[in-house]
This record gives sequence, C-alpha cells and structure tokens, in this order.
Amino acid sequence: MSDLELQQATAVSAASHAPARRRGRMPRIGTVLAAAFVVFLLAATVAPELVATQDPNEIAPGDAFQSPSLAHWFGTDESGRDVYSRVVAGTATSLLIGVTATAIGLALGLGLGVLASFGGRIADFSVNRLVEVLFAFPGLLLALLVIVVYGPGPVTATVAVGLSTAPGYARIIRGQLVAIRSSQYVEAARVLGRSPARIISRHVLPNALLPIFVLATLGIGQAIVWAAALSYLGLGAQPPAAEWGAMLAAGRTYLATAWWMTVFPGLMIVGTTIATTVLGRALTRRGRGER
Amino acid sequence: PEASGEPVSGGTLAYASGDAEPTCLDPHVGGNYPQALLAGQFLESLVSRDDSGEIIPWLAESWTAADDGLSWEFTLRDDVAFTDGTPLDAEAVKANVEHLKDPATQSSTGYLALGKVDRVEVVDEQVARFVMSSPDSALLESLTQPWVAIESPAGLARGMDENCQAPIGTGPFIVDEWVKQDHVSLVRNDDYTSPPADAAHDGPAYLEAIDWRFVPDSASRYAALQAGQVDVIDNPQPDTISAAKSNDSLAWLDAPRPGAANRIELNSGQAPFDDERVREAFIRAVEVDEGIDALFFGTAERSFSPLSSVEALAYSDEALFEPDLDRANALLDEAGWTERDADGYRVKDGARLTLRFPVSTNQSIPAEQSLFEQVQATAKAAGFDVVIELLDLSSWYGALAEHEYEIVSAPYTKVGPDVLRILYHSDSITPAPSGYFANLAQLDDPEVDSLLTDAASTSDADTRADLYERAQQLILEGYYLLPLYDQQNSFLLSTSVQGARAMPTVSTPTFYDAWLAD
Amino acid sequence: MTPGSPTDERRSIRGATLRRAGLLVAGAVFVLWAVATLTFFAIRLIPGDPAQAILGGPGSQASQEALDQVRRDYGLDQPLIAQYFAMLGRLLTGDLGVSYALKLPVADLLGAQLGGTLLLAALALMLAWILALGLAIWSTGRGRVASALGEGVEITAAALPHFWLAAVLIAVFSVGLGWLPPVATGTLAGFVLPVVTLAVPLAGFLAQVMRESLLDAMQQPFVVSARARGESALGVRARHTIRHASLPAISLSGWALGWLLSGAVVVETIFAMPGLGRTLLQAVTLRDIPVVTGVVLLVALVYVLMTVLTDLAARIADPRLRQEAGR
Amino acid sequence: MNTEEAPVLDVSRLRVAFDGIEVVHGVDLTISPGECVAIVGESGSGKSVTARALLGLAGAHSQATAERLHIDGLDLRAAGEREWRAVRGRRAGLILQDALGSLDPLRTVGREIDDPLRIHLRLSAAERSARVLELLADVGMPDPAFAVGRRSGELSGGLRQRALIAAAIALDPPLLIADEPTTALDVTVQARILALLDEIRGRGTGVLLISHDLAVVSRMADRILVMREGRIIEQGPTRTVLESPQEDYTKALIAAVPAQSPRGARLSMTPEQPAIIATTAVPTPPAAASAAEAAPLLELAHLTKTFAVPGGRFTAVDDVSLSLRRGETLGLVGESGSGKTTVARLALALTAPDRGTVRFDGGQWSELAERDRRPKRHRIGAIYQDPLASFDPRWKVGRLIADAANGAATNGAARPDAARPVVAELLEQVGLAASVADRRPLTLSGGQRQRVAIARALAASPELLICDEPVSALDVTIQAQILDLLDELQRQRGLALLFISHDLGVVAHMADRVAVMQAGRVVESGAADEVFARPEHPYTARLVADSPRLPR
Ligand SMILES: Nc1ncnc2c1ncn2[C@@H]1O[C@H](COP(=O)(O)OP(=O)(O)OP(=O)(O)O)[C@@H](O)[C@H]1O
Ligand SMILES: Nc1ncnc2c1ncn2[C@@H]1O[C@H](COP(=O)(O)OP(=O)(O)OP(=O)(O)O)[C@@H](O)[C@H]1O
Ligand SMILES: [Mg+2]
Ligand SMILES: [Mg+2]
Repeated sequence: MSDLELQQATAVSAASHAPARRRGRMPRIGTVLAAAFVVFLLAATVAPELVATQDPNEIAPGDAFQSPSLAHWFGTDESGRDVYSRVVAGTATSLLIGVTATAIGLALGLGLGVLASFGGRIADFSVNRLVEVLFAFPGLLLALLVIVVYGPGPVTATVAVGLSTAPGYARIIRGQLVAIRSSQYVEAARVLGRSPARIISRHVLPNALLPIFVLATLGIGQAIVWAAALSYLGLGAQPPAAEWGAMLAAGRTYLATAWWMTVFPGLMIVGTTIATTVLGRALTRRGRGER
Repeated sequence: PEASGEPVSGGTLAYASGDAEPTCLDPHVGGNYPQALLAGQFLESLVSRDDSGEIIPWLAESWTAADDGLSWEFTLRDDVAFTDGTPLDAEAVKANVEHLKDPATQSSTGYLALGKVDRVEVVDEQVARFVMSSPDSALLESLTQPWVAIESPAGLARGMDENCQAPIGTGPFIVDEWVKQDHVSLVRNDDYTSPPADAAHDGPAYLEAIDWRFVPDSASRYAALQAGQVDVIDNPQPDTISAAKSNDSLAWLDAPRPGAANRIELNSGQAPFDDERVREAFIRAVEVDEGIDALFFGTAERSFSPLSSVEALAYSDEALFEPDLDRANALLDEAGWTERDADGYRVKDGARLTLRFPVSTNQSIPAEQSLFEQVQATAKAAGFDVVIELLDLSSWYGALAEHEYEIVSAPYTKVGPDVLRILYHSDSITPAPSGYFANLAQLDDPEVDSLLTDAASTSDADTRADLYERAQQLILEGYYLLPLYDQQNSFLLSTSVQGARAMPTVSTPTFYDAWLAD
Repeated sequence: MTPGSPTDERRSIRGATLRRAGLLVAGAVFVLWAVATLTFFAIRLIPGDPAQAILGGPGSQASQEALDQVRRDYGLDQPLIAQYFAMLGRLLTGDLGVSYALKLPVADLLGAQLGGTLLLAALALMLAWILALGLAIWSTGRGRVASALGEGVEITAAALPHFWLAAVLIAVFSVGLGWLPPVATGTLAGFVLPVVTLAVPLAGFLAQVMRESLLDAMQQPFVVSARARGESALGVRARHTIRHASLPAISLSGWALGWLLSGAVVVETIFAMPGLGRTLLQAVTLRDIPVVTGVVLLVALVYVLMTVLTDLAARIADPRLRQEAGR
Repeated sequence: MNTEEAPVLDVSRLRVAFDGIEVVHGVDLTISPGECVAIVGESGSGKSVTARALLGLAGAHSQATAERLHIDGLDLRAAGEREWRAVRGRRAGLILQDALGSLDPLRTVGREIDDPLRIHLRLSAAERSARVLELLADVGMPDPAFAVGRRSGELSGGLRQRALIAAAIALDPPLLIADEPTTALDVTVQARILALLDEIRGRGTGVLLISHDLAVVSRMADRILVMREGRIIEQGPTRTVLESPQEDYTKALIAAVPAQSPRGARLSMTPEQPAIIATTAVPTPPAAASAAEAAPLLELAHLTKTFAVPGGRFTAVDDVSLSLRRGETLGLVGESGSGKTTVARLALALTAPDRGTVRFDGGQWSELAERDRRPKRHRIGAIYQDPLASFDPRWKVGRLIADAANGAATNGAARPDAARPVVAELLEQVGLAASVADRRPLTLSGGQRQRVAIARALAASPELLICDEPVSALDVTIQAQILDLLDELQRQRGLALLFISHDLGVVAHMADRVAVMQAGRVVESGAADEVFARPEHPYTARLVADSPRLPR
C-alpha cells in the first residue's frame, strides 16, 4: 500500500468515525417522509384547489358534524364544511403566519445580532440590554400589547408573534456570529489579507445562516402554535379564513361532539413542526459534511 | 325544572359562571348582565314580574300612579331590613334613586331606566313618591330590574370602592367574600323576610351558601358540571345542552332574556344600507334557519320579531324574512349594484359591496360566530362581501363609535317593550360623550319616533300594545334588522339542585327556593 | 491566568463575584426602567380615551362632566412628560396606580394574583424539568428506535397548543376518569391539570435541548473513564451526564419562565384559576392601563429575578462559569 | 522481570468489530506482574480499541471476541455487566487517551478519585477522603489538600494526568492500562509522568503502555508490540525491536523520531512515494550561511504584550526581540503558556504589541494601518496546529486553495474554474492527488489536512511561513512526512520559517537557529546545534534532558 493510499484509508476511517457519533439519530426514512409531507404542504399552498376535494368555505348546515368518511375524509365542521378541504385551504395562511412570523423574528434577530457582533462594544452593549428588555416581555404578553395597540387580526398576530421571538433569535445569532468571528478560519482569511466586508459576506454570514435556518424550521411550528393561542383568545385569524390555529380553537368547543374538528388541524401543526425539524436536522448534517 | 320531594335545608351550591367577572358587584355602577346575575342573589327590587308578565309586589307591597302619570307612590313592606340592620324605608328608596342618578356613580343601565324619574319624595316612612318629568308607561317594568335594586343607604354611604366589593341588600344571601378572578362567596341571610310574591316559600333560603365561581371557558364549565365539581353552570354550549338533555343527571333551564331578540342590525345611516332595496336584498339573500338548527342543536327557536318571545307584545312577521335569492339579485340590480368582480362580489362605481361586520368575541358565543360565518357564506351568493372582524369588547365598541360597520349584532336586555325606544328611536343615534349609541341600525323615522314616544307615555294598556305593534311593523318592514333568535340564556343544573328557577324579570337564576337533594 | 496562591485566587474570585452582583443589580434596574418607559409610551398609542376606560369602558354612556372629572382626578390632563415622571416617581415608592376597572390599587390586586401564577409556573417548570430529563435519559443511548421515538414525542409535545391539551386532559381525567377537578379551586388536586398542561409542551422543548447535550456528554471521554472505574450505566448518568445535560436547560429557564407566563394566560382562563395571566387578559379587554402596566412590570421583575437565579444555578451546576468570573 | 508468575493479563486472538467491520484482527497479549508492555503504532491502528476492549468498553455498536481473556486470573469472555464492573477499577485500571477530557469538568478531582473507592470498597467517607489525599500525594500532586477540591478545568494538563492516574491506581489494581498518557504534555511534564508510571510498575503492577511514539515508550517498556491496521506485526524485547527491527514499518517508526536526525535529513521512510520536490527542485543548501549577510526579513524588536486579567494585567510576551532572514528557519520552543503563540500572532499582526515593533522586509509592519497592511499580508503565511479549524467548514479543498491563490493576485474573486490547474499543482506540490480538491477537509486525515493547509499557505506565494505547532497533533510517521515536506518546500522556494513547537526534537531537526521561551521571555537563543548541545540556561538544559530519545 502506498503512503498516499494508506493516508486515504485512514482518512476514510476518520471520516466514518465522525458521523458515527450522529448517525442513527433519525432514520433516513424519516427525512424522506418529512420531505414528502413538506411537498404536500407546498402543493396545498400553491394549488389548494387541486389538493382539496371541495370548496373549503362552502357551507351545508344540514351536513354539520359528520364524522370522517369517504366523502369527507376528515369529517365536517359545525357549518357542514369539509374539514379536509379547509385544512388544505388553511395551509397557505398557516404557513404564511408561521413563516412570516419566523421571518420577522429572524430578520430582527439577525439585524440585532449583526449589530451586536460587528458594531463595536457600545453597539454590543446596547443591543444586549435591548434584548434583555425585550425578553422581559414574554411572548404572549408582548403579543397582547401589540394587539391592544393595533387591534386583533392575523397581521397583528403574526407581527406580534414575530416580535416576541426576536430577542431569542438575536441572542442565539449574536453568539453564533461572535463564535464565527473569532474562529480560526476567519483569522486565516485575515492573514490572507481579506477585507472585513469580504470576510463577513464569504465566511461569517454563510456559516451563520445554516444554523439560523435550522432554528427557523423549529420556529415555524411554534409560531403557528402561538398564533393558535391568540385565535383561542379570539385575537387571531378572522373568519372564514381556514387557518389551522383558528380551526383548532373553533373545534375545541366541540371536542366532545366532533373530535375530528381539532385533531386534524392539530395533526397538521404537529406534522409541520416535525417535518421542518427533521428536514432542518438533515440539512445540518449535510452542512456538517455528514450524510 | 319541576321541584320534586321535600326541600332540605343546608348545603353549599357551587355555581360556575361563564359571564365576565364584574368589576363592581353593585349593579348601580355601570350595569351589565354579569352584575345582574350576581346581584339577583343578594339585592331586591321594588317590584317583580310573574311568568305571565304581570307586575307583582316585592319590596313594595303596593303602588299607585297619578292619573297624569307624573307621579307614582310606592308603599313599602314594613317588615324588611337590610342585612346591615338598616330598615327598608322611603328614605332608603330616595337614597338609591339619588345614587343612581348621581354622575359619580357612573350608572348606565339603571340611569337610563330611571330616565324620566325626576326625584323621589318621602311621603312617610313607608311611602315613597316618584316624581316624573314625563309619563313613563315602562316605569314598573324598569323597576323590576336588578340594576335599580334597592341597597342599604348606609352601604352606599361607604363610597364606591367599598360598596363595589360587597353591596348590602335585603336579599336571601349576603356577599361574604369576593376573591378576584376566582369566586364570590354568598352566605344565607338568616333574617330574610322579603321574597317576591311568586316565590315558593317564606323565610330564609334553604341553601346555606353559594360558591359563585368564574369559569370563562365553556368546556371547562361543562366538564366541571359533569364531574360534579359544580351544581349549576350558565352559558352552556348548545351541543352540551343537547348532550345534557339526554343525560339523566343534568337538567336544562332555558330562560331567554327579555327585551330585544338577538338580531343582526343593518346600518341604515350610510351606504349601502341607506338604500332600503339593498337592505331587503341582504335579508332575502341570507339563510339562517338550517344553520340555527345545526349550530344550536334545536335549542334555539328562530325569531321573526325585534322583541324577545318573552315579551307579550312581541310582533312577528315571518313572510318578510323568507329567503329569496332571485329577489335579492333583482333588488341589487335595481339599486345599481349590477356588476360583479372576479371574486363574484358586486361592484358599483368601482366600489365593492362590502359589509363590515364587527363581532364581539365577548358577546357572541362560538355557535353564533359560526352562524355569522354562514351568513357570510350565503350572502356571498348575492354578491355581498361580508367581512367579519372578531374583536375584543373595547375594540368592538370602538368600531361602533366610529361607524365602521354595516351590520352588527348587539344584545340588549331590558324588561318590557320599551327597549324598542332605546334601540330604534332616533334620539338614540346621538352618541353619549363616550361615543356609544344604542340605535345601531341608525333608524331615523319620525313616524317610528312618535309611535315609540306615545307608547312610552300612554297609561292605557291596549293603546300601548297597539302603538308598539305598529312601531314593530314599521321597523321590520323597513328591513332594518334580521331577527335571529331569543337572547340565549340557559343554565344546566345537576338534578340534585331542586327548586331553582329563573326570575321572570331579566331571567337571572334565583336560588332562594332551591335546595340540594342527595 | 496569573499563577498565584490559592487564597489570592479565591480573593480575586470573590471580588469578581461582587462586581458581577453589582452589574446584575444595575442591569436589573435598567431593565425595569426600560420596561416601564416602553410600556408607558406604548400604551399611549392605544386608541381610545383612558378616562373612558375608567368610566366603565366605551359601552357606558358617561357624561362630559364625568369624563372631565376623571381626567383631573387621574392627572390625565397633565402633559405627557409630567405624567411620565409622576409615574416613575410613584413606581419608586412601589405604587403601581389604581385599576381603572376595579378601582383598587394595582399593587394590592396583583399582589393577590402573583402568588398563584408563580406557584403554577414554578410547579410547571419543575415538572417540565423532570419530564424532560426523564425522557431525554430514557431515550438516549438505547438505539435508533428509542431515540426516534423520543424525538417524536419531544417535537409533538412541543407543538401541542395549551388550550387543546387542556381540553383533552379535562376530557380524560376529569370527565372520563373523574380523578381530577377540571376547575382549579385552590386545592392541590386542582393544580395538577394546569401544571401538566403548562409543563408538557415546555418539557418537549427542554428535552430537545437536553438530548443534544446528553448525547454530547455521553460521548465525552470522562464517561468511559468513569465506567473504567467500575461505575454502572446508571451511576454514570446520575453522577455525570445528567448534570451536563442540565446545563443548557438551566440557562434556558429564564426564557422558559417567560414562556410559562405566556401559557398562563391561556391555562388560567381554561382552568378558571385566579392569576396574572387572566388578570392581564381581562385588563387588556377593558383597556385597564394601570393593570396592564402593572402586570408587565411585575413580569419583568420576575424575569429579572429569574435571570439572576438561573445565573446562580448555572454557576452552581457549572464551576467552569465560576472560574470565568475570574478571567 | 519475571514472566514465570501468573500473568495479570492474558488474551489471545482478540477481535473487535464495529457494526460488523473488524478493526482489531486477533491480537495476542500477555503481561506479567511488574512487567511493562508497550503497544506502538500509527494513528488508527487499533491501539485504543484494543485497550478499551480489554475492559469490555470497546464502545457502542462494537463486538469483541477473544479465544482467551483473563485479567488477574479471571475469565472474562462471558462476563456480564456485573462481572465487568467488578473488574474495572479493581483488577485493572484504565487511563484513557484523552487526558484533558477524561475528568468530568463538573466534578472535583477528589470525587473522581473517590469513585473507585466508593464503588468497590465499603469504607467510611472519612477513610475514603484520607485515602484520596494519600493517592494524590503518591502520584506527586503538589498540595493534595488543595487539589482534591479542584475541577479539571482548574488544573494543568500534567496535574490532570496525575489525578487520572491516581483514580486508576486507587485500588492498586494488578493491571494498569495507560493509553497515550503523555501526548499533549510538555516534555518536562511528560518525563515526570513516565517516571511515575515506572514507579508504579516497580511496585509490581503490570503496565500496558500505549503510544504512537517509540521514543517515549523505549524508556519504560520491557517488551514492545508494534501494531498496524489492527494486527501485531512485530514484537519482542524493547532492545531487540529498536536495534534490529524486522519490519519496514518498525524501521519507519524509528526513523521518524526527529531528534535523532540531523537538519536536512529525511525522516519519512517511504521510498515508494515519489520524492515530492526532489525531481523538480534545485536543492538549495541550508539557508543560514548564505543569508547571514542579508537584511532580516522579519524583525521583532522589544515586543511586549499584556492581557487584562482580574486585578491587573498579565504579561504574556515580555521584551522579546527576534529576527529571521530569508530562507532561514527560526525555531521557537518553550513550555505551554510561555507565549509562543502570542509571538506568532504579533508577527502576523493579528494583535498589536503594547510596546516594541515588528518590521517586515525592511518596512513597517506592526505600525501600518490595517488597510495598508492588507495588500501585503499574502507575503506572510500561517499554518496552525489544528488545520481543520482554519478551514471554512462549508468550503471544499479546491475552493479553499483557489481562494487563497486568487486573492494573492487580485484580492478579488476570479472564477474558481480558472484556478483548477493552479490548485492541482499546489496539491501535487504537497503530495496530494488532484482529486482531493473535491473533498471536504472534514473527510481528510490529519496529515492530509495539514498538507492542504500548507498548500493554501503556499498558494498566496508567501516569503515567510509562520508555523504554530504544525505537527503536534500528528503521529510520528505523519509528522515525519510533514516535516520533510516543509523542509523541501523551504529549499525550493527559499521560504523563511518561524517554526513554533514545544517538541525539542522537532525543533532541533528543523531549525537553523532557536529561541527558547519561558514565561514570556526569550531565555536563550542561538544556532540550533549549539543551543541543544550546550544549553546555557538551566531551563533549556532541563528541556533537553527531558526530551525523549531512542536509546543508542
Ligand atoms: N466507536 C467506533 N466506531 C467505529 N469505528 C471505531 C470506533 N472506535 C474506533 N474505531 C475505528 O477503529 C480503528 C482503530 O481506532 P483506535 O482508536 O484504536 O486507533 P489508535 O491506534 O488508538 O489511534 P490513535 O493513535 O489515533 O489514538 C480506527 O479505524 C477507528 O476509526
Ligand atoms: N487573549 C488573551 N487574553 C488573556 N490571556 C491570554 C490571551 N492570549 C494568551 N493569553 C495568555 O498568555 C499566555 C501565553 O499564551 P500563548 O498562547 O502565547 O502560549 P503558548 O506558548 O503558545 O502555549 P501553548 O504551548 O499551550 O500553545 C498564556 O498564559 C495565556 O493564557
Ligand atoms: Mg488511540
Ligand atoms: Mg500555542
């Protein structure tokens, strides 16, 4: 065996050593299922009329409270609307709420994080204090305040949930950026004479983005759940918008009579969270060079 | 429910209320239904009403009106004392009316009820004379209400803060303790002597105490009843009523509130509903019967009257509300709403036929909100774009004050048909400084005005009935409102609770005659 | 680090601790001031007239005189900045003002509610911790199935909305089995369902975090070292890995408390418990500004105290942090 | 040595597989009481796996089988968890490879040492703590009473290793397995730890000593086993193996010990590998002589650097002056914490000195504004101990090198494809196949990574290369290859090298001149052979004495 081959052989074993620590966490079939679910969600978002079996807003009071059947896969609600079709129709709204709220939180968090980690000591100090102050307003409380000021509704709810997640993101992102900024590969780039702008755009941000993205996948489901809590308090999405949280909140009234009214929208929320989380983890593994 | 068996004394009744927790237990202050619910247990009014709508004695054993209707004399019972020992006398009545009319009391409902009472004079110890600024045919009905109940003058003198915590009355129970956001403890008034004339027994109540809890979540409330944790709940969900009906250990007490029916009002003060054709089109387009059946599980009766079915003078006209999509479309075409946009909504001069519909999540139960969604869906067929906005109470009032609505549903409880004057007299369009006004349909018709004014001041019962009928006809035929059903007011009781009933006044439950059977 | 005698080192650590404490207190005061200021000005954005809210809300039909009277009584006719300093002045003396709706001193009102909510949150936090630790420990290091199952349970738990979970728990344990009361009446049994409702989603979160650090800790050489000394698998967990797994979760506890207080708004409503969350919701609906401000401040205070506590707990659990104080 | 006594360890045909892939293919091993047996071999040869398997701790997903496995006379082939636990710590102590991570950072050293006593004996708490103090004293821990309350983070590497040994010998087990007990330690500390192990062996304990470094074990071992790819390929008494190695691999291991070989001699014994540079380069003679007159390329004058610490400032570098000419190698040695890395960072202008100046190629360097320095930065390259950390984790090898190459010319982005031939050439220069360009550094071996790091440094065509511990993380054979490579490159390109290492042998082999640092000061400097042959400063003398070398 030549020296080179030998090195490659050891390299292979070294490489297989590293992922061995992470491998077997989540079976890869999970990733596939998660991807399939996300594809379904996307289809339901882009072309709900193709995925749905009926008009989500068509009422038929005579058909109210029918349990799941071949005609109504997920049963019907209190107005005789098809729960499956409403779940499909609600995908866009719910994802929009989840994604937008998370995006707002992340964007704010990113802005604050970048400011704190690159803006010098004074900026860092100020941002840290600001984040602490924001933290002192727990999520729903902040949301309630925003709603008091701007009135209830899906937009306010989304903004409120987004705002309330921002300090958390800011803190994590700042930590991430500081770690990357003081990493040896950034130092190596400095040694090569790279300008700060180039270091930030080539090294810092790209490396920070992946973990932030993973964070976002966790955030989407949470945002939907909090928006649902606002719906329960009567401060969320407005009818007849089929939004999962609102459906869950509305169906809860009939839990004893019609379990399917909450279980299916609930499953969608849980499913979305699981799917995005699983995909997020798979992505991290790939980012780390693992399989 | 029918009482059965011998009453037994003792025990604590647990009541779970879904109404908002009052901010003040004195119903003179403000004056809303949650306050009435509680006040009914420890405060009493001068007069009451029986099942047939007849006024009957309570704290006042008799009364006479002057022929011109400008003064009333009430003779009080002489054996009644407040629970702080203060005797009930004409002075006390005078003090109460003055309290209600004092702006510092911030009374709203009671203040309106006594709107035509100028002052009270003490004729002798047991006789109080109400001096009127103008005749008021509704005075007796108004006086039955808990919002004008008589409290101990000594209690009132303590000042609002203290009085709000535990008002002192003559009722069968006494406020013992109010733990905010949790419960109010009521204990028996052992010296009780003043049941209304239609009560089933004399003397103190059978129950030793009432534990009055605030349980805002309807599912939790019903669960608590099922689990035997509480004995009575109010505001049950329609589906749970229907489930309770088939449950041997639960009983349903259906007590629609008096005054107005639940209805959707059409804002005729601005476009597009300033056009009667558009109003009719909306009413013809909307279908609610099936929805009411499904959503209320047969517990709510469709109404075709502006007044509650409890009111003897309620006038119905079913034909006006026959759904007729073709007619609706024709009317809209006629009114110039001829085009439709891509979403199928009608447009005129580039503006969509949009109906803003603020809905108060505090005042409309989920079933009603669902019904509104169905209204939204059926109105769409005719090309109406109904935009429902779920709002908390303050925002909802705000939207009304700003006239940011085309349709709205607001409950109004008052004993007697005089509620029509509050809701549909053009005077009620003028807002109070707070911006609130009761005439949400913004009905401004001199003929209706004069009918309602006359009805309120006539002393002849038949004339009064006739005037109210004509007023109701005009209101209905003008398509100012879509009546839905009586103001739902239900209670579910465990069958161990015997002898409980709702007062025929504002339908609050009374537990004076109630006992706990094992 | 400069080499020095142990006592030197200790002294410098103590000095650093004092400085840290000073910083913490200053930080806490700053946060409270900022929260008070932010809330004060944010609330001015609320549409509607405070005097109106005082007179029974917009539904009432208050007269102009009454409105004017109230404005004078509550100092609402003063310039904004004067009102602001007046508020700060009152805050310094612990006076949170008077509730518009209940006409009671806010401090008294909230004082009565705080205990219940804190107890609820504390119990929920504890239960969440126990559940999370249990789940993380049970499901890590036992192969794929257990770990996938564990992860699934965690994610699902974290995605359960409180109001739904509460309804299911009530349906099963109160109505179905009749074990626990659906309405919390201040008894111990009444606390069980609310605490579980609050704890389960949080436990899902914490378990996710704990699993990560547990896995990391289990890969550390000191684990093999411990086993090489004859430690049992259980002993390794009890003496080594649990602590490591707890560290990130400890530092998350401040955040978790905020999360629990948010959840309390819903849980207190469902289980009809008196508490800050429900008070806040009611105050928001009634535009009872002093109460809203009071709750916000109180929560901020609790959060600040919690931060200090978690900081302390983290230091106790992780001596490395104590050393860093000396860096 | 008495092999007649019943052996404390007796295994034959030990096989270990992970997920069905066998990594140890039938190892036979016996150790008698008081005997020290050493296993040497390159990284990944299976030494640690063997050691752990002996205590049933090969790890998750592992299957270990043996025809015989006796420890202290106990048959452990069918042992269950309970039997194993009775053996671990009591009959056999294990010191794991990773000394820094083998103590729980959250627990005090005292409790860690107390563990085996608590687990295996029924002693009162007081008896146990007395015994712990005794043990700490036995392993030569200064101030045991203070040490018991420390946690690993508060102790230096040497003290940690002592604590670990104390825990392993707490019950005086007849067998002690020590896996790389001295890697990552300073030479002086290393010498003390080896002496300690020798003492333990002297008390009759059988010791299995594992290392990749023949020089280290040669002092202690009675017998040496050479392991490669999971097999014992050669074994015998220490002297025999060292003096007349049979296998090429063993010979390579011996040759790779740098202290033995003079400056310029090849260390790696891999004749079949194409001599990387030899074919292309015109060998230049060692630079020192010819460059003696030339102006210095790098000049450090009176550098002082302090860091803020609680209660004052800590002086990490104290009035250091050094100079380096083109084509010359300056070695910088000193124990951990002596300020070597700080000097390197000052030279790289990654941090500014408190006092003193750095001049480069006759011009200002440390005093330049960063903006003005940036265009010249490519003239100084750097290689670190941990190359992986210096690579952007998202980038593949090709991009890493291309980026450095492009930047040198334009400081902008040229198209990566255009750089492919350049990358291939650079990879070839450091002895890597062009295909490596498409791999992620994470999937490369340590030696390959360091080659990539060198290729990247070369890409910017530096005149000076600053190497901070470039081989400390590599095992001897790979280390030898990297040292050879650096040597060749220096000749070919006329590079100046600032070579930092705590390993005297490595510096002695590489450097023309050396500077010895202690506590931030340069205590001695001069021509390398001079300094090592006749150290003047006592500190240098101690370093030289402690430095492991093969007995000759
Ligand atoms: N837990 C594991 N799972 C899979 N493979 C493993 C595991 N542990 C070790 N290996 C593999 O077994 C082989 C031998 O590893 P081992 O750690 O024994 O080498 P070593 O000789 O101790 O090397 P070093 O000198 O680097 O410590 C390597 O190829 C390694 O990748
Ligand atoms: N940024 C810093 N802040 C505080 N102290 C520091 C900093 N950098 C280095 N030091 C201290 O300066 C001293 C010298 O550190 P340096 O890294 O230069 O040592 P070294 O000789 O490279 O050691 P090693 O061989 O362990 O790498 C050490 O005591 C270190 O703790
Ligand atoms: Mg090893
Ligand atoms: Mg260093």
